[in-house]
Amino acid sequence: MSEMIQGQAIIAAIQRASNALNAQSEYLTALDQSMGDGDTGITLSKVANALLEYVEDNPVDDIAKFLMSAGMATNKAAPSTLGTLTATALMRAGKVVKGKSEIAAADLALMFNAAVEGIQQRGKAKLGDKTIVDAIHPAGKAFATAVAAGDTLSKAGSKALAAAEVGRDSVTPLRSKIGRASWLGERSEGKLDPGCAALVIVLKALVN
Amino acid sequence: MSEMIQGQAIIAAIQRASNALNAQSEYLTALDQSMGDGDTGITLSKVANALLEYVEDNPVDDIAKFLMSAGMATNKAAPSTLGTLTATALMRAGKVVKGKSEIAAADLALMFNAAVEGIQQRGKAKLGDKTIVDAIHPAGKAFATAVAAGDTLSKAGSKALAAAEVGRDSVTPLRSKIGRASWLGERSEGKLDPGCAALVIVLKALVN
Amino acid sequence: MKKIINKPADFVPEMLDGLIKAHPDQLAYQDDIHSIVRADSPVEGKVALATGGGSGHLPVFLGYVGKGMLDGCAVGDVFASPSADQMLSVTRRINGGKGVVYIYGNYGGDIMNFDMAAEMADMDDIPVRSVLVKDDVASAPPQEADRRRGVAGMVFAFKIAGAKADKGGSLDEVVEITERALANIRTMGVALSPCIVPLAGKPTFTLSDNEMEIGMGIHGEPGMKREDLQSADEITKRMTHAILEDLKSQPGDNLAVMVNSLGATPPEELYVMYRKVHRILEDKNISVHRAYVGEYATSMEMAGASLTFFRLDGELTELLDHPAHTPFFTQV
Amino acid sequence: MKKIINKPADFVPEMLDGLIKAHPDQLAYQDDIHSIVRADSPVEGKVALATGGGSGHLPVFLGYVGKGMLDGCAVGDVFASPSADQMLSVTRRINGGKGVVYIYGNYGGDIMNFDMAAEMADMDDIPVRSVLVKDDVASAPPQEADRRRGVAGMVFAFKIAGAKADKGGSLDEVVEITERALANIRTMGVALSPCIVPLAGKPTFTLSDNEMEIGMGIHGEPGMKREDLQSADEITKRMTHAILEDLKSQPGDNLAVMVNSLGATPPEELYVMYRKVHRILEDKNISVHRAYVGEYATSMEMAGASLTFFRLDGELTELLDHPAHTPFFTQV
Ligand SMILES: Nc1ncnc2c1ncn2[C@@H]1O[C@H](COP(=O)(O)OP(=O)(O)O)[C@@H](O)[C@H]1O
Ligand SMILES: Nc1ncnc2c1ncn2[C@@H]1O[C@H](COP(=O)(O)OP(=O)(O)O)[C@@H](O)[C@H]1O
Ligand SMILES: [Mg+2]
Ligand SMILES: [Mg+2]
Ligand SMILES: [Mg+2]
Ligand SMILES: [Mg+2]
Repeated sequence: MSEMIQGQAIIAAIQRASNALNAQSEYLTALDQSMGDGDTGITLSKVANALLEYVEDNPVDDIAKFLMSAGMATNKAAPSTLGTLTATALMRAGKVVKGKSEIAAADLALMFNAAVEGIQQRGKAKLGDKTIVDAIHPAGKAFATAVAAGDTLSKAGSKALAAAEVGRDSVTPLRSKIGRASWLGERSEGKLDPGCAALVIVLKALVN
Repeated sequence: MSEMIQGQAIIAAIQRASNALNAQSEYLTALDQSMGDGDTGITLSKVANALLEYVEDNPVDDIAKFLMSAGMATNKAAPSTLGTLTATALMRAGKVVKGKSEIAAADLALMFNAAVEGIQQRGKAKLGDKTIVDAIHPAGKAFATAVAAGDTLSKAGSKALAAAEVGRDSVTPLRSKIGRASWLGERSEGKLDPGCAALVIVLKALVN
Repeated sequence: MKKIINKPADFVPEMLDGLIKAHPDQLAYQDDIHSIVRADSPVEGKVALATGGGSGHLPVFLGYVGKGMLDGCAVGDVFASPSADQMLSVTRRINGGKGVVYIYGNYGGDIMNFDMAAEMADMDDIPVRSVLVKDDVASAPPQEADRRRGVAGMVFAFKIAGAKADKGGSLDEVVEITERALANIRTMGVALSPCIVPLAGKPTFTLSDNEMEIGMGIHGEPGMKREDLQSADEITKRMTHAILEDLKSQPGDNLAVMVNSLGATPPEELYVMYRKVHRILEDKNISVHRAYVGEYATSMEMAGASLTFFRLDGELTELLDHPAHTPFFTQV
Repeated sequence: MKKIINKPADFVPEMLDGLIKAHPDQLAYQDDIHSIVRADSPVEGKVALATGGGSGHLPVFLGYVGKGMLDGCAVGDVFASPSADQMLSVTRRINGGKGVVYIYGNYGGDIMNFDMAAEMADMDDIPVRSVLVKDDVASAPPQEADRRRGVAGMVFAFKIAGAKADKGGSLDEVVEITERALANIRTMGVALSPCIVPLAGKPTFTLSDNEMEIGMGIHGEPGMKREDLQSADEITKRMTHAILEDLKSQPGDNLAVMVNSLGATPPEELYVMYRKVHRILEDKNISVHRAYVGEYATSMEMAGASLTFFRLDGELTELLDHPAHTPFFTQV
């Protein structure tokens, strides 16, 4: 377990995730059209483009500062729910690796955990409310467990992805309890949550 | 020429004219619909009803005061163009017989003349502008000439009516130059002026 | 377009009743609820100002009755003149011993009734003078300026006259300064959708989905021409240039600018327009002393806007800046 | 419904540009035109007040930035939250050394961003407190009052907080009195027609010609129920009774009343409504200290109205009566 992650790898990961979100923008918007206000794809494209521009212009010296500022840039570009939660996630992930210029897998697990906690704190959604939390919370746990057990990063990532997919599907039959989709009441039952879907897209891009 | 007109005759005349206007209300409105804002019939019904109520409640002692107040009541009930001109006509007609409790044919001619002058002054329409002035001005002149020549009131009235009809028809081909109808421009040509039509209705009712 | 009303025939008296109940410290009526006056009238020793006209244009007309502006207003039915009788009630109640000035729009019915009221007031020995507002440049060419209709520019006339009277001006002085103001006030409007007169129950005119009409009057009187809806910048540019030309405005002029909603057009759009006005004036080296952006003279729920320029001189600036306080207009 | 706009994506920044150009003595921006502040900020020694939210509700939110009310406002795109970054710019600029209170509506996006801004301000050692407005009784039953949306009642919250801060109140005192005010503020609205978000280009919802929806939110959020359009008196009666009940109002209460247009509904109709409100309150022996009738919180060109009651006590009355002066709200 001596894989150390450098700045360049972080930039590459952000680029892969951003490109994937851009590629799936219309699909995500379609999901939000039947569950919310139809802007999830637009929002996440704004996030993606802001991040692509950001990594272009900013070298990674201090990973914490790099991620904190990436969060700020994200929030500025897309202050909607998922945009704000993404910004929070980036900033919180950065905070736990203050001063580091390279990170280990264990750091990554800590960062993932901090991001999930940040999202939960910021959005105040509970498990079962049918939000991105239902996918990212089990994903974060699975990742940490795998890393602690000595799995490779790629293996741990795959386990996180699988957990996210399970989480996503487990809430599809449920009624949304928070956010715009909650106003739909029972009409939200049986529909895929756009936030969960977006997380799966991101994890897939990171793992592959 | 010793026909003297008493209060009762004035009341009867007002009632006849008012009933005729009420009876022709829809016709007048139809004329104004193609030339103005479609309220001439409504306006003149308001005038008619106000006058019918007024003569019910007010005995004629002083003819001048009676007509002045009738004018005020008319204006209050119908402050549109023809309503206001009718009010002015009644008030001006009253003014020239100050203090009288009965009037002679010559007084009536003076009153008619004062009414016409009042309408011209108030509305500032010139002959040929295609308004009620084009019917009432010749009617007033014909009436005065007939009275001066010693005609009976009924004969003089018939001459006034004839002159009004000629005046009315003479402006039908013309373009309206004042009031709401003037905004129609050439589209007003060939259409009967509602104000002229209303005057003919009133004079017919008074003469018969 | 749907309305929150009761019986259409009760629309105006109910509106007036609500208005007086909402502003009991500021407004009252005399004889008839259609004759609205300042609650503290007559203001002794001050020239009194009255206006009047049809309903459906709030804040015009009665919304400007208050300190530093008007003393009274005769209120007609929707888009219809009030009666001379109502005007006379207002006149008698507001006269504070220095006479009354009527300031109102150039519409046939209103003129006849105000003239009649003035004649009746004369019998009571109340000196009355009349000033007509004819600011709508789209309603007639300059050589027939006397035929022009009165629109949003009347608010500036009320403001100037009100300030002059408030500062103790005589009847002649108030009339003189109001006429000077009006000689420097021009307006032009654009309509995007009609309104419904409650008693009529149907739209005053129709405009298709992609049409606008520049120069339409506030009662739906025909404008200059119907055309495809254009961008805010394009509409604003055309109106700005037309008004500046009519006003024979010069570099160095100092203006008050009003961007007025006809009703349904929201303030956001008015500010988009104002932005363009400001840029054009800046380019021409014309300065803006004060901008009034909002609902000042409307046609109920009509969509559209008007633009008014008022060229100021020293005294007019001072009077424009004078405080005023009415239910619809407060300036400190 | 047609709009006077340029490119939809430019709508908000152009509106803001026009607003700042129209009111240069009152408004300025910090860092980004979406961060609007009082031109004279920071006001040293005064608790500063900030708000924020989506565009399309003028005068809410930024129209209340000015003397005696708010110090700054972060402005989002139409019906969308501004970013934490914009809020932080406002916060830094307006802090006069006594801390900042955020007062804004109970919407998910706004809460997350204001919370994030507060955390960032904390790193700058600026003490920040937040007060959420949840006055819309139609948006959730009393037992779930925490889920209620913030609508026109926020204007009273701005007024009270602004007055308290203006009079030298501490951070705690401003928060405490604003919360006390909000515990006594309730609103209910009725929508008659939708509005169009420029970027979307189509109506936010549809209502057929004879329909209304009581309780609809200011972004078109579903209301309590759709039904046939009723008379002004009937609509007003239902809203009045629902609010009085939720407020547990008693004979002898003293209220401030706001009858607010959602945009296209003209003031005439609001006064017809106010008349009925006044009569009902009079019958119940509830008095009206002040009536606010006009456009206070809108949804662009949406037709409809809202009714807000604010139960006053001695201190709240005094603060409500305190003068204020912003581009959209002047009270003397
Ligand atoms: N309070 C919340 N906490 C966490 N996630 C949330 C919350 N509210 C909504 N979401 C997630 O956000 C997604 C919608 O994102 P987005 O379209 O950006 O939101 P909006 O348009 O409502 O601002 C939902 O599918 C859900 O997964
Ligand atoms: N200035 C005027 N002077 C005299 N008569 C006029 C004038 N303007 C219009 N009229 C007459 O008034 C008639 C219309 O009356 P009415 O419907 O009451 O007017 P409005 O609806 O325009 O107030 C016209 O047919 C014309 O005869
Ligand atoms: Mg959204
Ligand atoms: Mg969405
Ligand atoms: Mg008419
Ligand atoms: Mg007519």
